[in-house]
Amino acid sequence: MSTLHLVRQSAFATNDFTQCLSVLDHQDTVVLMDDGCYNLKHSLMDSLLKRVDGTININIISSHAQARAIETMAKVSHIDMADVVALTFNHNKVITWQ
Amino acid sequence: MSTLHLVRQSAFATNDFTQCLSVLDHQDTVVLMDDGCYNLKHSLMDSLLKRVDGTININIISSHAQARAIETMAKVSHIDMADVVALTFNHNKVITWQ
Amino acid sequence: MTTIEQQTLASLPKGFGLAIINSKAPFSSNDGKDALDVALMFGSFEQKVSLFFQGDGVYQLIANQDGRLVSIKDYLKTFSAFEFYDIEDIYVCQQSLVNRQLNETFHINDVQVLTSIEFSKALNRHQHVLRF
Amino acid sequence: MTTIEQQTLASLPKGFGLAIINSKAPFSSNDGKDALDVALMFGSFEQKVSLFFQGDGVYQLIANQDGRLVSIKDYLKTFSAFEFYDIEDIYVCQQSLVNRQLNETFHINDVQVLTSIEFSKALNRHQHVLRF
Amino acid sequence: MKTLAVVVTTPPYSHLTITALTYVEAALVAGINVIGVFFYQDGAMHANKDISIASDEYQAIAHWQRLQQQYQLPLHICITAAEKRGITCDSIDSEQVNKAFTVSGLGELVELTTKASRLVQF
Amino acid sequence: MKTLAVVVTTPPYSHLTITALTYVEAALVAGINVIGVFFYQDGAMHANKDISIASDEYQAIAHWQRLQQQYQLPLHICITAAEKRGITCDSIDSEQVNKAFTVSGLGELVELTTKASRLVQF
Repeated sequence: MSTLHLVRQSAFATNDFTQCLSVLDHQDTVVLMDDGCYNLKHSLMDSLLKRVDGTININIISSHAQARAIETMAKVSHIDMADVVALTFNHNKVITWQ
Repeated sequence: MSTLHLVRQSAFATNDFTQCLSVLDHQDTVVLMDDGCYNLKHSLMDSLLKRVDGTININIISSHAQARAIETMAKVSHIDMADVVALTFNHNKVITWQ
Repeated sequence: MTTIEQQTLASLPKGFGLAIINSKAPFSSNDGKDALDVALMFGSFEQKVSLFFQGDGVYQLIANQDGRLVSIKDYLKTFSAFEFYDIEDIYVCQQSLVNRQLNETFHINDVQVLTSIEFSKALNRHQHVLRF
Repeated sequence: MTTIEQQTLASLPKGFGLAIINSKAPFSSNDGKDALDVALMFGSFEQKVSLFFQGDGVYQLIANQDGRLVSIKDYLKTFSAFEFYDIEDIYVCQQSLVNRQLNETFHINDVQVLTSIEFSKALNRHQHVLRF
Repeated sequence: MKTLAVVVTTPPYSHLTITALTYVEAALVAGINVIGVFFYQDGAMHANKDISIASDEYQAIAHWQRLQQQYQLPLHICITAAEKRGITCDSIDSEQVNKAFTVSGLGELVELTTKASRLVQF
Repeated sequence: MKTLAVVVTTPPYSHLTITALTYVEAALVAGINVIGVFFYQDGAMHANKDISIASDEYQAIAHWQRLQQQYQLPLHICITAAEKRGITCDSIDSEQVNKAFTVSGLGELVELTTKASRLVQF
């Protein structure tokens, strides 16, 4: 039972991302979108990247990151909305953290 | 130039209270109202109570705390809305953290 | 229960039903009430629905609250109708309680306090998730 | 400047004008735009208004953003009109920048980066405060 | 003279609005000169005559109307915020605007702020 | 068959709604059977015919109408959420409801959820 997590809020402003991380399972996938893109620079992201040992897939929506002038990061894949649709059906369910 | 700070959000959910504390001056007064009442149990409150050396006045609206089943705390005064009105004019200005 | 009914239940996919995550405190937003309305509607259609309380959402379960003190119609009282609607799975995140220095005294019965891993596993047993 | 004008300015109370604290990121809520509309209206009435950026509000100042990539009309471009409206005092909280790993490259000039104490003192110089 | 201006940004169905109302009423009872309440952002929804809140819930709009009548309290809504939220404000067909509210612009907020000794936001 | 139901809780003037629209359109383009979009909470404001957003801003409502027409995409608004927000929904005088939207109740959300292989909330 894999889950796709859509993260839409800044972890610098609210604790929704913390809640997301607390239920994150291996095989799950995270998509940073809207203000969730800011989380790339949050310390929670460092611990997430360390923790995952490669099983959790982390993505960011290119246009959302670029609009916010957020630099890319090697371990995070840049995707578009068509990819999010594909991910929706590659996983068993979707949770939106907003 | 003293300021009355109206704190309306839970520090467990958002970082507004942190922002409030970062501009808090001695002579200022804090009123916990609405979900701000939950902050009584937040670790930020401990450091605030330690830091103030008695100059910063901390209050909570009784009915707002009681509705939420929040226990009282000796160092925090219980007030009502008429007191908030009085505080409004005892200070030079008001900042609402919501 | 007849054999046919048992088969019907057994034939349902393993991950089924709706999980609703409550993440907001009860008295400042309408999210708790809006989530409750969804839950009761699923219940009245005899669809499986489970309630999860996490983050500030755990404040919705705490005993001895009274919205009337702040002129709010207390929708929390309706939680006692869960049994009537066959809403049986009510989970609360232990870590969220601990962070907020809350003890496990709730205003409804049969709330299951779960560790983060158990909470995550319980969520995973559902087909769909909504979060308010 | 004539002597009379100088006297008028001098006779204004020390703590005067409006401080607007911007606390939200630019592209997910309308708060930034709503705060901007208030600021420009104060400017057009020749009332003193200063802008403060704190928390996620500091993202409103960062260079090289482009709302059009997400179909948002970029209200940030209007920040360049501040000079025209005599909005001269633009303060940003240094700690908020540091927390977010942002450098001090802004899309407008004359932004003053302040420590928390300086930020607090600058706020204190105003009569009224609104926060968005 | 203690003068107060209040800004309300929450909609009538938000519980946060109850706090704003309680505060304004407490100020009026204390004899404070509340020179006006300015409804901005989602606060503008207060002026929508068609809003129907369940009768057993708090009736924020009715309470604002009561304060307006009892204390001649000026209630201003921001026209831009209102139109964005589906309240038609043009003078001919303003049937949708609750008569207790005055349709204003942000200029009114400037005036209130300038005149008030205190400005409080909710 | 890949079936998708979508819940939208943000109002038409929120930029977050643009993301929801982009997602739904991407799903339709990919040939997913989007069985319905359910507008709940502030999302219900989409059906208010009187909403007027500045012409140079994103016209979320027009885009939903376009998707509805182009793909016969069912758009449901929750009646309780709508009435709370000033949209008169009774059948006789429903002039205020944008015709692209169907006035529904939460029962519709139950049906969409039960039928859909995926439920996504925005």
